[in-house]
Formats: sequence, structure tokens, C-alpha cells
Amino acid sequence: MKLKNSFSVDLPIETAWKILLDIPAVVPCMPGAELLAVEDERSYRGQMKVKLGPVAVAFQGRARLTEVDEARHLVRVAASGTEGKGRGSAQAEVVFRLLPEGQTTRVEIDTDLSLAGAVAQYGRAQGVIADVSQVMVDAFAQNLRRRIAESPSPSGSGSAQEAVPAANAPALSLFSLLAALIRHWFSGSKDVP
Amino acid sequence: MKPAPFDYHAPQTLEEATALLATLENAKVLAGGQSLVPMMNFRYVIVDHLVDLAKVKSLAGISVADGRMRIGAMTRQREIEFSPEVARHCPLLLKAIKNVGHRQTRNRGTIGGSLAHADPAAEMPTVCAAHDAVIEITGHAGTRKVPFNEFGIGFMTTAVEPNEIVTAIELPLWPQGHGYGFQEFARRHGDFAVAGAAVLVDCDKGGIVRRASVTLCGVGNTPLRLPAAEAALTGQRLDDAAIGAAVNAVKSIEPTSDIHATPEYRSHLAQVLLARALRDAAGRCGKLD
Amino acid sequence: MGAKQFGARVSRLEDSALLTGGGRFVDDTKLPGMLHACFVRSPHAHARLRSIDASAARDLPGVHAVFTADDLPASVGGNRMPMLVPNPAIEASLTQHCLAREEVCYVGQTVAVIVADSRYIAEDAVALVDVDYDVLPMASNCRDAVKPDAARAHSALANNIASTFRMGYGDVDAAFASAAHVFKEDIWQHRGGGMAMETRAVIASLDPSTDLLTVWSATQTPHIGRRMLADLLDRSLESIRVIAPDVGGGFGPKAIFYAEEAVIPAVAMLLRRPIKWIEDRREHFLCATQERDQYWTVEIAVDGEGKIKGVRGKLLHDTGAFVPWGIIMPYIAAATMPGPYVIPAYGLDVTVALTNKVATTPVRGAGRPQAVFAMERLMDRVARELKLDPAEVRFRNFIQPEQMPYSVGLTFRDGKPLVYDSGDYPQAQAEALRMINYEGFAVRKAQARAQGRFLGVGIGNYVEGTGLGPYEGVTVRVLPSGKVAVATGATNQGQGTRTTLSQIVADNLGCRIEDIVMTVGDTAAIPQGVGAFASRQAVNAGSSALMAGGAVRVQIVKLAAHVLGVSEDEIEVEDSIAIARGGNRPSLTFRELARLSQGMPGFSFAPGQSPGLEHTAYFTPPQASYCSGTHVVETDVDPMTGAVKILNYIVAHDSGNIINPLIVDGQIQGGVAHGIGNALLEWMKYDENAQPLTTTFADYLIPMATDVPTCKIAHIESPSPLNPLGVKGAGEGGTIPAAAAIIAAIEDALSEFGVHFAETPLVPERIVGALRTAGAYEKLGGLR
Amino acid sequence: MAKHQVSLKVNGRSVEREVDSRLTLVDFLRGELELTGTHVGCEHGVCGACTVLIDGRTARSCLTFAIQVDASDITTVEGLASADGGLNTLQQAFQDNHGLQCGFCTPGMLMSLTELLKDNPDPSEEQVRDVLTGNLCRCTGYAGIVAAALDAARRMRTGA
Repeated sequence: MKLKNSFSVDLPIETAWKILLDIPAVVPCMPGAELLAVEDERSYRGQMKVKLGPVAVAFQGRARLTEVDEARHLVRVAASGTEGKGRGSAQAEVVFRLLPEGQTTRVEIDTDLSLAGAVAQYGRAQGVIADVSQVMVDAFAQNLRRRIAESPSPSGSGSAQEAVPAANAPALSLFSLLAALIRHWFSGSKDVP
Repeated sequence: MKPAPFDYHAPQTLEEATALLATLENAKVLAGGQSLVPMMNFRYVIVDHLVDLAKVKSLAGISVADGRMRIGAMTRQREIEFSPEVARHCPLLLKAIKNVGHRQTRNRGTIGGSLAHADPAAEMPTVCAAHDAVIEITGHAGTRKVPFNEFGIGFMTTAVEPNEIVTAIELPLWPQGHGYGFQEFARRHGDFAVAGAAVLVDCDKGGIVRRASVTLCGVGNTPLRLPAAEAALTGQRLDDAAIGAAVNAVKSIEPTSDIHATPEYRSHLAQVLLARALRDAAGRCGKLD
Repeated sequence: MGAKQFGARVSRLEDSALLTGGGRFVDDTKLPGMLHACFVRSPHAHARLRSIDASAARDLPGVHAVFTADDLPASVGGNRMPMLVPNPAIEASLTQHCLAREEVCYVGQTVAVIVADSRYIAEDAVALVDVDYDVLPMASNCRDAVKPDAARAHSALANNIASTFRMGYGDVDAAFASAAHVFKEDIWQHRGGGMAMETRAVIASLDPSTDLLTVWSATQTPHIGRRMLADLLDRSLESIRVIAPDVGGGFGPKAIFYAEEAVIPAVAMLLRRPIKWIEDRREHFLCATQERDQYWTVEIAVDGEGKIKGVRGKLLHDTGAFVPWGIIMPYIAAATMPGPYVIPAYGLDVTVALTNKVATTPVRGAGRPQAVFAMERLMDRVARELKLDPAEVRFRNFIQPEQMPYSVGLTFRDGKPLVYDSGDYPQAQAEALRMINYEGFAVRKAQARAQGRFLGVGIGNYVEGTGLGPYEGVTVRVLPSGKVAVATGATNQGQGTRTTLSQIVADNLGCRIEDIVMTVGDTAAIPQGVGAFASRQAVNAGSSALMAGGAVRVQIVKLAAHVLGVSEDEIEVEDSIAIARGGNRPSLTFRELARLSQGMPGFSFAPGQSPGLEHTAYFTPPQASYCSGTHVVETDVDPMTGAVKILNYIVAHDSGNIINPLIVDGQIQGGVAHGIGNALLEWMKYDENAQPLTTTFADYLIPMATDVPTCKIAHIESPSPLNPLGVKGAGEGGTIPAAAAIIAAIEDALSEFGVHFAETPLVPERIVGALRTAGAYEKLGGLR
Repeated sequence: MAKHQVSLKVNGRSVEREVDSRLTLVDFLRGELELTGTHVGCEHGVCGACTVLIDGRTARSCLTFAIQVDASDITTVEGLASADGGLNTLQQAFQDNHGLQCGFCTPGMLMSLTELLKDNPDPSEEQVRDVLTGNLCRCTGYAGIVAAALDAARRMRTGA
């Protein structure tokens, strides 16, 4: 499953690049994501909780930065995780690409997501995964912007916890995220609000 | 396909039920179980506690007062199907409920369960959207009433918090003799609709639409009201031109896709079904059943 | 003779128990000390197994054991499973391990087994087994899989080609070169399943006092299962008893011997406890074998009158990850293509592709529905292009009854020349057309069109090789009680095997049908057996029942004549009594005769007499017998939604002589239902990673009561000269031409828009899509 | 694991048992009471093989937990036969009209039609098929079942 998402941050590209590569600080911005361990500077163990309607799943696994190309402002991540209750697994190959837009930066995310096992067979949810991914990316971007606003120094990762506390991340009820999705529906437009 | 372990609670009163939900971790309400239990058997849903509302007798029943029909959340779909009140006052609900699953599941399934499960193709939420229903939700802290357009907030996701219960549905009734139409397309009898349309119209004696309600199901993550279609009908005679204008409003929607249908097909079906529902409504408008 | 049972609408002997909850399906058996198993299955379509950590699962209270391949005895844990029907054309003869070693090649492949106090606990434990997979690239779509740079379905193989072969005869290229017209069709048919209402099921129990391993299995082939178990468990045949009790539908997938059928007995032996495994529906969607996945590119060459000069093309068959049943399906498909038509030259190049999906093996029809669909689509194309009536094109090309026996020019899958033994194809089609009032259809269509409805009619013809050998045995034994014990290797998944064989034995032995005590599906009852597939039981077991019943009757006549002191031709046998025709009609009951036949200690038998009244017969057919028929379908298509309603379904069916019309009609009607599913509803979908997507009955749609009309059925009876009953198989004919006829009818209903269809299932969305492309909605003045 | 006491009536017989919360009614009937006539076909409420009557109304026993039917009255296929143990009218009509082949879906079919014929002694073919959509059959193509239902209704009406 190929997913395309993007967002913008009000930072020049070099600053944005540094912030985004501060993985321990960035991860908690993702709703449902939690960093469990830093294995080395390129490898991380973490957990990702996702809720699709009544179905709540939690994937634990590894993410590895397989390519960090500062010149092209491109990061390639290989992530894979297993669902904690034996309901399958997820594998993702994610490419983050930063593009300068004047004093702001556009972040493009290309994801190749593969689900396996029971989670892949949840037929009625197949269609909403792409929508949910964009809602999550939007929330991520919002949290990231808040983090940037509160802590202009990329090294000050402490305040990231305040942006969206990791423990509460899954509780960041997808209600509000999905409400955004619905508004997007009602707008009848494909553009991200 | 056996469910994961959980404990079972059967409160006798609403107070007991909400108290349980306020204290238990990872608990879920069990109503008719026709949607929840399959998901538990597949272990898509894993809970630590089930709070069964079957013994909370105050939650079942249908009554009509002050231009509203109140349906208790634990009212079985079968009771709605055979309710004279529903037939008299809310024919759209009667028409729609015959499409809900099968007789064997309607015997157990409840309207509250259908709403809380909030499947995007389900008939009961669609009727609620069409009727501007108000959903009564009760938690330990008290009862709140949520207009339906704030109730369904996403794919199988509602405004009901984990420690709350849907307790009743209030349907503001339309005048006697209103027109209605419900059309859905399912691959087989009783399957979830690929798409569907629910229509209410109130016409004056000259056949001019005073008020219209147009809702689609199956095309979005929740039932979709179509204000543009309603506007296109209001003040018009329900003729081909007006129906065509209303159907045009569907084209601006970008439907969901899943393994059963592409957005293009869903849009196509929604247009066809809306046209048919509107023609049904036109034929019924002003006639007292 | 008593009332003749053969040919009568005898109501079924099976029914009373099944109607009162007294059926005995595998899951109905509960043994003392029995434990319950659940399998750990691969979530990936293709992955290397790095490690399996089952410690947490083993620690769960209620769990007795967890086994991986290495924990099983080497014979069953180390070897690949035997292939059932080897063929020299198979290049990659891969079957799976009972529990995966090193590599998993489809979603659902067995990796480990958990044994616990209950299935509930066993499922809890599955989530605790930590399997470390290294996900490998996978082959999902067979058209991509055969490309040179495709990801390989098995890492040990150089490519995904399991087999290539050519089937044909005559100078095809010359036929095409000289033809007036050549038409080409691209045809695809998707996967579906057997979807018996009862899932697979196995119980195994080892009796330590006798060392007898008893296995109850919901299988079509208990004797084959026993042979497989003897190989895999390294035991003698005599130490294994396989019982197929009441089986809740078969339809092909239960003819396969599966990994679970070996693992459960192995585990029962290791733990010395009876073990039960009941497949759940999700497992059935993942792991029970499937069928139909084929892509055809075929051409037909005809003269100016629509007479066929030749047929040629390519067939790509998706066999899935393994070839447990060899390549018989594409083989059967290729051999079925010529059907009832005179085709002077024929050539089909077949490629069998490996993909990372569960294996395809025969499902009701077994390759034939695809071939018939391909051939009949070509016939309809010829009719359309030459502006001929589709029925007329077929009449012009039928093999005529006087050409029987007709040698097609191919070798069938039984290794014998493909020779149609009997049949009257023009008569079947004429009868079906008469029954649907084909002549009046144009008027009906026009009248409906005036009301805004779209009616269409479609025809499907087929010839089906049935009654395949090698044999099926029947033992008939008169018991000292006077009852008649009948045992057969034939099995019963709803076909009424007990009833039909009882009818034959009653007639040929001369007993009351209610005196028969039948054992089916039990390897202890008869030493040799094959099982239910290829519509073979009426021909094979039926003929053996005739032979065995007749042989015991001869024994009875001899004994009765001797005891009563009359000549043998004086003796009549009926209603379980032997009666002398003359004098005061002295008689002996079967009970008396059976006791006499045991002999008395110390006394000699009469010359020529053998002990007991008993005979076992194994009929071995010389080749397949070919049943045939015509389906004609009338549909009402809603072009706005793509909904298809079948208004009228006619079957003219020729399966030779009919043992029991009630049962044959039921087989046809049920087969048609399966064909309607294939034509309109059933689609086993996979994503690009070969993950199955339709794993519930809400996503994989099998026909409901509102989808299947009651068929009108006519029987044409062209007796087969190849067996003493003159019968042919009837179990699959209902399915085989259904999709061909239905899709043709849909196309005909929408003929004014010029849309064409060459796929199954033909889902409403595809109908609407084709109409939109054809500009139909503009012609119809918008959506309504 | 939480256990609860249930007491109920099954085919007229009083039953008391201690059950796990998560034990489904069908597993309770089959495993605990050894009433194996009720079958498990899909465990997600579509196939209908597990259909039983709860207080006279059909229900999926795979979608009902045993604990939920405390104080209820359950009828299974074993409770249908006539007083003398022979086939009842509906069951006899199934045999006469070849309404079953493998017999696996049959108990569920009988329960659904028992409810229908009680509510509606003279159903149309359309009404019969409508009810039968709640029960899947893979063998028969439904023709014999539909015929049996209509035949049984006629026999019950006429007392034949």
C-alpha cells in the first residue's frame, strides 16, 4: 500500500532538517508512537498504537535510518513491527524528503506500507487506512509545530514530552483526528485542510 | 476463532452500568452483540470486561410524544420492525430496518448497538442522520444529548466516550403524509450496503417541497447529509429536473474505497439510488399510508 | 423381484439422523482425556523463519505442549509431504512440510502447533509464540510471477514455472491460415473456494493396548489419507484406521491430504492423548485449497458459415505455492476445451505458475468451468461477429450422436485416449431451448425493454470426463442377523452415497433396502479405497455394488438350492428371502441362510460352497465416461446498478442412466448454485503482497437463497457402455457450464450497448464500468 | 478467568452450569451439554449453522455467550422431533423434498423455518427465501429447502 503525505513547517530547511533528525524528540509528536529504546544513532525500538474504530492494535518493532542524505535532505527509514496480541505485523519503507519553500520547509513523506496477518485481513477498514494515515501525519505536523514554537532550539528535546506526552499519545483520541477527516469529507475536497 | 478472555457483568440498572464503566479498565458495552461479538471472535476486539445491558429494562421501548419518537437503545431491531408506532410515524425507519442483516440477527441486534458500532454502511445511523436524530448518551457523570451530526465522527467511531453508554435515540418526526425513500444496493440480501440513500420530503398541497432531507450511506466514513441536494429540492416540485439537480450534488463527493468497491462505482451508485429514493418519496408525498 | 429401486425417487436413508441432530460429524466426537490443538500460522506470504520462541506459550496455564517441525519425529517433521498425482511435466514438484522449516510460502502455512485443554486456551497461546520472520519478496499475481525478473515464490527455485506443456492435435497453424475468420478472446477467472459449511476437522487417538492409531477426518479420501499417514508416520497400513464420518460438504478441497492431518496424529502419538483440531472459518479461508485462477488467451478459426476450423491459445494457471495434487487441473482444463464440438485442429500451451498463495487443487468442476467458459465465450463471439444465433452456431458444430464413440484426439488425465463414450449433444441443447421457450425470447426481450427492463439469454454446453478410476470397492456381507452389511471405500459428503448404493445392492442382491447396514468412509471396513472426487462414485462404487450384490445373490441361490433340495434356477431371491418357485414355495430367510453359511463345527460344506455370504468387488473402469449437457439462462440486468437477477435456469443433463432422480436433481441444483457463485459473487482477493483480503463470509460472498432460482431440469439418458449400470457422474455438471451461460446472458441483456465480458466473477461494478465506457448512460438519458 | 453460574432451560430440561465468561452458547451446547446437533460454521454470525431459538426467537449461538442466556429457554434441533421421537412435519418435509445433502446447515435451517412457520403459517416463496438468507447452504442450491418449507406449511395448515 503506497501512501503519500506531506506537511509544512515554518522553519528554513536547515533548521527543519536538524529538528527532524532529533528522533527521540520527534517520535512523541506522532500520535500513538512511543520510543522504547535507542539502539544506536541509526536504530530505534518503539511502539505504535493505532485505533481503527473498535479495533485497537499496537505494533512493537524497530526502525532503522537506512539512508541519511544531508545534501538532498532525504531520510530513508525501514521500519517493521509485530502486533502485540498476535494479530499480524506491519512493515514500512518511508522516505522523508525536505523541500525548501522560501523561509518554510515542505516535508514530503512517501510510505510503502505492508500489513500482514489478521490486521491485513480486516476488510472493512482497508479503505480508511490512507485517510487515517494523513490524519495522523497532520496531527504529527501540528504537534511538531507546537514543539518548534515552544522550543526553538533543536537540542532542547525535553519539551517534546509536553507537546504530546508519550503515555497519552494513544489516548489522543482519534476522535478529534477523525473529526478532522470528516470535515475534510464534508468539504468535498481532496486537499488536506 | 474464540474470543480472548474477559469478565462479564450484567448490571440491573443504568446507574450500576455507568458505575461499572467508570471503574473498569478496558471495558466495552454489550448490547445485541451482532457486530461486537464477531469482532471479538476474530480477536479484532480484545476487552477485559463486557458490560451487558440486557438486564437494564429501562433501556428498551418505543414511545412517541411531542413530535418526537424516542427509542430506547436496547430496543431490538425486531421490535422496531414490527412496531405500529414506527410504521405510523417513521416509515423511513421501517423501510430501512428490513435491510439490517437478517431476521435471525434482528432478533438480537439493538438500535443502540447499531449506532455505537457506527458502520459507515449501516442503515440505522443513516436513518438517524436523515431525521436529525438526537442521541442520548449517559455516563457516570450524567446524561448528555448529542445531535447526530456530532455523533458519528469517523470510521466506526462515535462521540461516545469509553465510559459512556448510548441510552436512547430521539427522532424528530416529520408531518404525517411526508414522502420518504430508502434505497440501498448490497451484493446480496442483508449484506452491508455498497451505497444507499435515505430521503425525507415534506410537500405542500401543491406538491412543492417545503423541506427535504437527503442522506447517503456507504460512501463516507459516516452517513453523509447532502445540504446541496436538500437546497436543490426545497421550493421545487419533485420532478425529474429537481431530482436531477439533487443527484448532481452527489458528484462533488469523493467516496471511500475498499475491497468491495471503488470510489467511482460508489459515486455512480449513490446517484442512481438517490434518484430512485427521491422518486419513491415523490410517489408517497402527500399520501397517508 | 421386489420393487425396483434403481431409477426410483427413493428418499434418503441418511436424512433422519441429520434432521434430528443425530449426525456424527468429526467435531461431534468427544473422547476421554482429549486435548485441543490450534496452529501457529504464517502471517506472511513469503518469509524465512529465523527462530521460533514458544517459551511464553508453553508457560500459559492449560497449555500442554507446543511443537515445531524439529519437535516432531523426523519422518513427519523432516520430509515434505508426498505429491498425490505426479506427472513428468512437473518441473518443480514442490509440496510443503507438515510444519514449516526455514521458509514459509503462503499466508496461513503451518509453523507450529499448540495443544491445550481447550481451543480457547490454545488460541490464547498462539499470540504468545514469538516467531522471527525475515520477510522475502513475494509472487502474488501469476501473470507477474512468470516474468523473468519476478520475485520467486520459493527461494530455492530459479523461477516460478512449475510446469509447461502443450496439448493438442491436428495442424493448427494450417487451420488458422486457411480460415475465413479468426477471433481472439482474453479470459480471466479468479479464485474461489469449495467453502463447505463444515470446515476441515481432525481427531487422532492412539490406543496403546492395540497400537492402533485412529484418525477421524472430515475428508473425501480416507484411504488416501491412511496411505499418506503410513508414509509420514512410518507405520503399517494395518495400524492406522481413518474414519470419515458424516462430512459436511466436500466440493474438492477435502480431497486433499493436508499438513494438519499428519501433524495431529503425530502429536497424539507423542502426547499419548487424543487430540482434536477443528479448523475455524478464518483458517479455512487461508489454508483450505482453492481454485479457478486461470488466464486464457484463445483464438478460434471458423469458416464463413461459422464452422470451427481450429482453436488455439495459451493458458496460464496459478497453482499457488505448492503442487499437492500435481497439475491435473490445468491438464483437465486443456482437455475439456474442445467440449461437444467438432474441432479439426486444437493446440493449447499451458504454463503453470507458482505464487505465494495457498495451492489450487480441484474445486467442484476442477478446471472444466474455466475451459467451458473459454470455449463458450468463443462460440458467442463467433455468433456475434457472423451475426448468427448463438444456438445455431453451436448446432452447426456439435459432434453428432452417430459419431459416438468419438475420439477427440487428446489424452485425458487418466492416461487414456479421450474418447466420448456416448451422448446426444444436439438433443440436449434442443431440449433446453424448448424448455426456456427460446423462440419466444426475442418477443419477451422486446416487451421487457419497452418497460425499461433488460433481459438476456445465454447458453453453455459442456462435456465432462467423470467416473475416473482406478477403482472403488464394495463389500456385501449377509450377517447372521439377516441384515446386509455393505462397506465401501466411497465416501459421503452429502451425495447420498448410502442411499444410492443401497438401492443398487437391494436390487442386485434381492434384499429389503431397510435391511442394509452401510459403512462408508472407514478404512477398517474395506481394505482398498480411493474416495470422492471427479464425480466418480456412482460409476465406480455403484458398479462394484452391482457386482458384489450379484455375486452374493449367486451364493445365496446356490446355498438355498442345496438346502431346499431344488435346482438353482428354481430359486428366487427377494425381500431378503430365498424362495423356491415350485411346490409349496419353501423358503429360507437371509438370517437362516447366513447361519447355514457359517457351517457347523465338524461338518463338511457341499462341493463348491465357500464360507459366509460375502463378496468384495472392485470395478475398474476402462476409462472416463463422459457426461454432458446444456444450460440455458435468462437474466434481468439492471444497467444502473449492475445487479443481475436470474429469472429462469434450465438444465438439460445427460449423466447416462440415473440411479435416483431425487439425488441427481439435487446434485445439479447444488452444482448450479456453486456456478452462480463463481459467475457473479465469489472472489478470493489478495493484495500485492499475496495477503488474502476476503477471509469472512461477509467479504467472500457465497450464494444465498435469494441468489439461486430453482432450476428446471431435463434428463437425457445416454447410457454409458463402459460400466454395467450405464451411469456417468453427476456431481459437478451443474457447476461446469453455469458461468458460461450466465455471463452470456448478461452480455445479451446489454447487447444494445455493445459491451463484452470475459471474466468471472462478473461483479456489478465491472458491468457498470463497461457500460460507462460504452456510453450507455448517455444513451439511457442519465442515471436513474 | 471469570466463571459465572448459569441456569436455563434447554429443550424443556433445566440445566445449571458454571461457565467461563467467554464461552459461546454454541460451544456450551455442544461441549458441555453434548447437544451436537447445533453446528459451528463460521463463528462470525453469517452462515447460520448455529441458529437456535432463545425464548422462541432465532439467534446465532456463536454470537451469544452462554452467560447471556441465564434464565432463558433454549430450543435446539434436538428439541424439534415430535413426541413419539419421529420426524416432525417440517423435518419430514425436508426428507420428502430432498431439503438436505450433507446435513451440516440443516439444523440451522430447521430452526429458522420453525420460527417463520410459527409466525406465518402461509408464507410465500419470497418470504421463505428472505428468511433463508440468514442461513447458508453450499450443497442444495436451496431449491429443496424452499420446497420443504412450503410443503411443511401446507401440511401444517391442512393437517395432512
